[in-house]
Order: sequence, then structure tokens, then C-alpha cells
Amino acid sequence: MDVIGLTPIIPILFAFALPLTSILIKGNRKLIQAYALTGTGLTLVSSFKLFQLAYASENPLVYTFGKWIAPIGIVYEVDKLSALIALITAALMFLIAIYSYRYLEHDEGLEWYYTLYLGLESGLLGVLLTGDAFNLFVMIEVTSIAAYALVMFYRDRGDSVTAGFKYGLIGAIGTTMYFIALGILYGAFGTVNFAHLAMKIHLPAASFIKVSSGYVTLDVLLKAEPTWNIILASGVALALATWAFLIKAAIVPNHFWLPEAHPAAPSPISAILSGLVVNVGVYAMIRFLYTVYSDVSGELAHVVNVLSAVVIALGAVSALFGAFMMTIQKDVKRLIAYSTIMHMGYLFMAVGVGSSLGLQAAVFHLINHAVAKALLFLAAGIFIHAVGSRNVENLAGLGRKMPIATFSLAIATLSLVGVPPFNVFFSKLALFNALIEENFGLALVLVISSAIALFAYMKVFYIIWFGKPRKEIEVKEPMSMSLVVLVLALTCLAIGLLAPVILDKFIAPAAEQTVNYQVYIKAILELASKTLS
Amino acid sequence: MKKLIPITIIILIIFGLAYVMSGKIEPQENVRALGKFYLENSYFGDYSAKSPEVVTAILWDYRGVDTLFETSVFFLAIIGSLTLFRLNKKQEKEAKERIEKVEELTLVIKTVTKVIVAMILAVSASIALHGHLTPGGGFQGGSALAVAPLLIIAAYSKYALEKQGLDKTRALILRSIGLIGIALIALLPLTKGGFIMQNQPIFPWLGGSLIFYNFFEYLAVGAGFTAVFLLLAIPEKVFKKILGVGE
Amino acid sequence: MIAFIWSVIILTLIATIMISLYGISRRPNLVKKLIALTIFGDTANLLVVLLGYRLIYPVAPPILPSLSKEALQTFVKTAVDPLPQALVITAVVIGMAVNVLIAFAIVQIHRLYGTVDTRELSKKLIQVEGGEQ
Amino acid sequence: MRGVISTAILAFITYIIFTGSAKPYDLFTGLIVAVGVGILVGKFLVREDSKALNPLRWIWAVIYFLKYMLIIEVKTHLDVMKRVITGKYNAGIVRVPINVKTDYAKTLVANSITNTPGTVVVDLDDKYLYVNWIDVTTEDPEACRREISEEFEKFAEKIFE
Repeated sequence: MDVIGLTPIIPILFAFALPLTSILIKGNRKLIQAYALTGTGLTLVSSFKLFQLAYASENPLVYTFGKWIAPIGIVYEVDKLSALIALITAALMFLIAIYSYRYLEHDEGLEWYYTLYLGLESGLLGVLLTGDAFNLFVMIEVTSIAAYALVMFYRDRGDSVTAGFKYGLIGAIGTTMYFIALGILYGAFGTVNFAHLAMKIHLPAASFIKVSSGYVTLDVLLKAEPTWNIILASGVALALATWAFLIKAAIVPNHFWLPEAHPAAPSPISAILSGLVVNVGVYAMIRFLYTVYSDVSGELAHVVNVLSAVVIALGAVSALFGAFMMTIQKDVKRLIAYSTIMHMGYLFMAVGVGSSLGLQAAVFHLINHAVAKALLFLAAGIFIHAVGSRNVENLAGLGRKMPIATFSLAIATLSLVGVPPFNVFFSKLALFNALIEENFGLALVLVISSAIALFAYMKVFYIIWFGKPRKEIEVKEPMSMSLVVLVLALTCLAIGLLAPVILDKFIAPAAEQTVNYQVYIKAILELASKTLS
Repeated sequence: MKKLIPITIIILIIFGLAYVMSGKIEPQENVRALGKFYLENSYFGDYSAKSPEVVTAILWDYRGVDTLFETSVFFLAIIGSLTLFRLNKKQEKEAKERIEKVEELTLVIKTVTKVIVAMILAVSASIALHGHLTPGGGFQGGSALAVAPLLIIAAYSKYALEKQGLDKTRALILRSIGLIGIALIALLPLTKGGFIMQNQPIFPWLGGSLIFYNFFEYLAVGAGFTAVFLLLAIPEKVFKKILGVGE
Repeated sequence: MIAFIWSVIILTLIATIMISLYGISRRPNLVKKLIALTIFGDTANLLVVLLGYRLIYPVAPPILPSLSKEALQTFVKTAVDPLPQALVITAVVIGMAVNVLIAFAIVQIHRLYGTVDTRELSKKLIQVEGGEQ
Repeated sequence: MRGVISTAILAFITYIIFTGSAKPYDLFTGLIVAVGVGILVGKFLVREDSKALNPLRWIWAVIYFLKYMLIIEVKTHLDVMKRVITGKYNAGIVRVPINVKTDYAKTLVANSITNTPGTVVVDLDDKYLYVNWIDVTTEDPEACRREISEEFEKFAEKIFE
């Protein structure tokens, strides 16, 4: 069971030791690369093990740090959803680490890059695994601070430093908001553990749970009544927390940092930021809306409904806004960044719907988007690396010289706009089904924005493939980068072809378990009574 | 005068709202169940961290993972700053050379600084090593420790500090050692069949593992701040030259 | 009366939060933005510390005064809630770390552009827009 | 290993006073910390061990401390109080030669002067102190020295030189 607790600890341990190691090996780039690959590789193995465990087990897995049961200490509570996203995260981080080496061949500071990179991975995994709302705050901060620093990696370029500054400032506001929300949650419910919070919220309806462990102190903890008016407190806390998550996921009107921050970073980092880091906001939102506040009744339900409506509306605006902005971009990476805003809009729309179908669609789309968006940034990165410019015009005609990269770029764009048989098509289909159940207009938003996005992508693709080269440059396809991209492209295709199976085998059980707050609470309680008896 | 009006309005609103609110809220007189658990169990009780300082017990034992990752946030912030201000080997050498005569402060300040530095080291160590008994702890002690190099940089110069062997690289090594120490203490219980960051009964004496955490945190934070101060003390001219930005 | 003072304190903190948010969004100077951000973070911390406070007399800090069982009884009756304090210590360190990084970014911006004013910065940024890598 | 012992003593005393208790744990950790501090910074603080550990000098330091706090301070305070009430003052900056050689002695003299009300050292160089004096009776450096700093120097010499 240690693998649950160790998964985020492995990368952070590697990050702790990297500055020292790099001094010892005198900054040898190859050794640093090997070190980083070991770190991310071990994490991948660990999260794969975690994935297997989570899918083999009926209940969510619980790991008690320091042997303290919830709510006394921090627990990691891993359900299928967390394990699935964690696996995708670790796999992408490993692949991108391979890619990074060639991409950064002209830059100094590889050891700093990888220290931050491993820290970022640790933060992302911690966000997914934790079962404690305050620990979630800490892990979001780990993720964010590494992301801020990585955005500023090209420290001699004014735009990236300014973008990093903006990102940091907005991010800090967001996380502080979330911290206040946590203070209110603790004030009202007397706990910051997700399962325990869910229990307190469902207390009237949760008589099914045997709140008795035979141990007096724990019983007192579990039975303690909320001290404040929980409706008001939940409303304020959820509003603040949602604001924070909207910032993290770059939903309009909190999106403005993203189109500057994501392009300014090195392309592999752009891939991680767009593919994985923004998911933090979505995941946290899912945790709150679907696990903690699922199936609430009475006035609480009213609060949650209002919140869902706001989330849906903002999501729809983001989707349209992102799509329109895509069409007028000259900078390839900026275009892809706006596409991220669009997809985050889809995800929030689906999350806001609140049905099991919506959650399934959201989870599936989250994974597909992570893979496809990472692929798109990486494929574009190969061209940018070759030319040294992000302007679309300068990339003209390169396509024919780099067949693998172009092939992958094609798959990525086709996939992202939703052309069958690639992966995003199926998640968009699921999204469409979920949205049309709620409201026809929402489904229309999905279709229209996809169509606009298709137009924007095709323009880029046309230029890269058929455009006249500005000047002749000798380009050779960098193999290590191209192979990573090819692997991801094939993954896109494979997920697309196997979509029904994947939906059935992995996504549906994950969504089902996430919504089932009773199991979520039970896992904690059972472990508590087992540990104490 | 222009600022006075909004301030008056704000104050009036606050007092008005407070008047309305004060009838509705009841002042909080009890601790919550969880807080009470910590108060009762931190030293006595079956579920104890063996520390009379309840906040430190929560920080490094009950909710130890938070603190572990909080430390890594600080670590990543420092690494991020180093990334922003990174220098290659040649540039680092350049930064270590004095480009012009540095004005040092007067003799009195320099002499007093020497004595005070010794006292700061003792005081900060006391804060860190008594973190499990009295308020304070690794972070607070480390912050106090970092005042010593700061004073030296102010009274002498950063070059004086580097000449005595405390440069950015060394500070970073110290920081790494501190962090690895923390991580190892956290992982040690695994070898005895315990859980990550477990304290009792694997470290059975007073304060248990808290002392070690505090000590390593003290080292790490002190060294981390020192690295930041050293970076900030590099003259602006050197950086502008490295970045290729004109005056 | 106590309730009134209590409400005044809480409302003042909320007002401070509002003012600091105004400062972050409206001040053109980056350093002032950072200062407003630190005010925002510190006010949030203070707010959370207040949650653990007890409006009783006497009230004690959460440190066991002596290592005896007798002391424990009165201690539990008078001590404030330790958990918000622990959370705030964590948040303080994190906030400081973020501020350090942002401060470094501002220094770097000043080195690159020679200004920390957003209005001038945006002018200079437009010139390099669509920039080369 | 110059200066380790004396610095360690300083650090140890600071540690115990700051901690405010002297249980075995405090003494033990204090000892370790003190030795560590001594090894780290001792060589910068102390030039000659035999001087620093000479008990006679310590006794002189204690005598000086008592005399300074109980007599000199009281005297100058009364003087300044009188001036505050009567309004009779004639402030100005005078140059005062300084005869002690070592850094510590100079610092002690300068700080002693500053700490007594009525006189503030504004700057110093190798040979002179520049003192802002509340009642400039003379501008002759030697006379100033007699008025302001002679007593301090006498002790400073005994303690540090």
C-alpha cells in the first residue's frame, strides 16, 4: 500500500537531490537527463501500480500518513478517477522529459529546469491523490510555483518574464481565495478532510453510515455538529473555491494570463501547462461538486445548482471566446493556448451539468484533451525548435521536410477538432450527449466552437504544409523528439479506436465511483475502525 | 482630503454592518472537536506526538505532509529564483569578482556585526531546537539564522561572505542536505513497517521526530534564504551585462 | 459589546481584502501590486487565525504550560484552537515563497525593460509582439 | 582553532539566556550549538585566545559595566535633564582624537560615547572620532578627549588591549 503515499514523494525527493547531484556531476547534461528520466520513470511505474490497485479494488484506496486516520491527519484517498488521471499525468511527464532534452539543447540551466519539472510532477500527482482539502491547497501551490518559474525559464526574454509575473500574481490571488474558503469550511464544519466534509454535509441523510468505531475520541470527532450555518458557509466557501479553480483552469473572465503564459514557456512546458496543469482546476471542481457536494438536498441543493449554472455559463462563454480568438492568431503557440481555453470551457460545461453522463464525458474529454493538446504543442514545438520562431508565416512549407512531425501535427489537429476516428471525437460525442440532455443551446455551442476551431487549425496546417518557405533552411528531423510525438499520435489513434472499450472499462467505473460519496466516506471510516481496534 | 471621504464611508459602513451583525452572531467560546482532540492528545493521551507545543505537533506530525510539501514550495521558489538569475560557470566567476570598490560600513558596525552574528547563530539554533517545546520551530529558526549572512552582506559585502567560502553553490548544497534530511526522516518509518512521516512509536522520546525535522528545516531554510540574499546582492551592472541590456 | 467589536474586526478584515484586491488590479506599479498581494495574503491569514480564537477570559496559547496531567484540564478549557494556527503557518510560508518568486520576476522585468510601470511595459511589449524565439 | 572557546562561551550564554531554562536538554544542545558557533565564526571574532580568556580583562569588563551603568550614565542623564529644563546648550560637532588601537576598543569607546546622552559619534576614521556634543566648551581636540572619552579609553585599553 505504500505505493499510494510514495507516488508524489518520489519526484519531490528526486527534485530535492537534483541541485546537489548536479554539483557533484559538474552539470553534465547527459547525466542530468538520465537522472530526470529515472525520476519520472520511477514515478510512472509507481502510478501504474497505483492504477492497477485502484481498479482492482472495490473501494477507494486510503493511505494514512503518519498512521493518522482522517480527520486527525492527512490521508491520501485514491479512487479510480484519481488513479486514471495520475497515470496519464505520469506517462505524459515521462514522455515530455524525453522530448525536453533535445528541445533545450541550446539553453543553459537544464538542472534547474528538471528540478522544477520534478517538483511540478509531484504537485500534480499530489493534487490528484490527496483526500484532504488543505493538502490540496498545498499541492496546488507546489504545482503553481513550479509552473510560474518554468514559464519564466527564458529569463532574458521580456515577454516570458512578464507573462510569468502575471501568471504568478493571478495564481496567488486564486490560491489565497481558496485558502479563505478552507478557513470558512473549517469554521463551519470543523474539518478539512473531503470524506469527513462530505459526511457532515450529508449528516441528516447519512444515517446509513454507522458512526461508531468503538473508540470514544473518534466518535466525538465524527459526530461533532457543524458550528455555523452550513448553507451560508457552503455558499461562500464554494463561491471562493470556484473562483480559485476558474483562475487555475483559465475560464473567462479569469483567462487572461493563459494566452501569455503558455506560449512564453518552452514548448514541452507549454504542453504540460496546457495538457495537465489546467486540469488541476477541473479536477478540484469535480471533487467538490461530485464527491463532497453530490446529491445534496434542500437549500444546499439550491446553492449547488446556482453554482453549476454559473459554471456552465462561464464554460460556454469560454468555449466560444476561445474559438473566436483562435482564428485571429499569428503565433502558433498562442493559437493553441486559446484552444486550451476553449476546451476548458467544454470541460466546465460538462462538469456543471451535474449528471453522471456529464461527468463521464468530462473525465474522458479531460484525458483526451491532455494527450492531444500535449501532442499538438510538442509537434508544433519541433517546428519552432527548427526555425526559432513562433510566427506561423515563418513556419511555412516546413511540413514536407519533417514528415513524422507533420503527420503527428495533422493527427493532433484532426483529433482536437473532433474528426473520427481520433480520440477527441468520441469524448466530444459524449459531451454532446450530456449537454443536449441539459439544454440544446449548450450542445450548439459545442458544435459551433468546434467548427470555428477547425477553420483556425486548417489555416495553420495549410501554411505549414503548402506554404512557400520564406527562406531555405536545412532542417533535419530530431529523432528523439519525433518519436515521442509519434508515440503520442498513435496513442490518440488507439484511444479513438478503442473508445467504446475505454469508456466502458475505465471511464464509466471511475465516474460512478466519484459520484458515490457513500463509498468515499466508508473507505475512511472502515480504515479508522480497523486501525483503532 | 480626497482620500478622507472614501475612508470615512468605509468606516461608517463597517460600523453600521457590525451593528446589524452583532445581534446575530454569537461569540465563539468553544474549540471545535478536532482542535480539542489536538489539545488533549498532543502530549498526553494514546494518540500523542509527545510534544507540548500543539502547533508544532500538528505541523510536523499530525499534518506532516502539508509541511513537507510546504517546504518544497519554498524550495521550488528558490530554485525558480535561481533559474531566473541563473549564471553559467564563467558568469558566476564574473559575479564573484569585484567590479569596483565596495563601500563598506564603518568600523563600529563591522565590529558589532561580528559579535551579533555569533549571538544570532545561538539564538536561531535555540528557536529551532526548542520548536517542540516552545513557540518556534525550523522555519522560524531558519529565518532568524538567515539574518546573520544578511547582516554580513550589509556591513561588509557579499564578496566578504564568498571569500570565507559561503557562496551560492555552498548554500544550495546545505539546502539540499537539509531537504534530503527531512525526506529521509519522513521515509525512515517505512523500514520499520510504519507509515510515511510516522512519529510515535518509531521515535519514542520527547518530541519524537519533531526535533530532527526542525533541525533539518532550520538548515534548509537558513541556507535557502542565504542563497536568495547572495543572488540579490549581485550588482545590477553584472546582470545587465550578462543579459545584454544597456544601461 | 464583545460581539460588536468582534464584528467590527471581521468586517475590517473583509474591507482590507477588498482594498487590497483593488490595489492589485488598479495600481500600475508592479511593486505596489506585489505589496497589495502581500496585504491580501496576510489579511486572509489573519482571518483564518481569528477562526480559532475563543472569546473567553483567560485565554491561552496552544502550548502546554507544564508537563502534568493537572495542567491539561485547565489548558483544554482555555487554549485556543491550534489547527487554524498550523494551517496559517503553512500558508504563511507558501505565501512568502510565492512573493519571493514574484519579487524576483519584478527585479528581472526592471532589468530587462528599465521600468516597473504596466503602462510603459505594455507599450514596450507590443513592440516585441509576435516575437522571435 | 583560534577563538573557539571564547566564542563558544558567548554563544552558550546567549543560548541559555534566550531559552530561559537550564534543563539537561537545553544544556546539552546549547553546548553543541556553542561549539559549532565557535568553530564557525570564532576565528573572525578573536585575534588572540590568551587575551580573550584572560580573567583579569573580564573582571575589568564587569567593573566597567557597573561603573558605566551606575555612575556615568546617571551623571550624564542628570546633566542633560538640567539642560532640557534650563534650555542652555551649545551643540556642535567636535573632533576627538582616539588613542586605542584595536577594533573592539574603538567600538567600545564609540558606543560608550553614543550611549551616554549628550554625545553622539557621527563618524570615525583611524585617528579621530567626530562627536556631536550637546555642550561644546572647547574645540581643542585634546581638551575634547579629556572631556568626552578619556575614561572610556582607559577602560577600553584595560579590557581589550
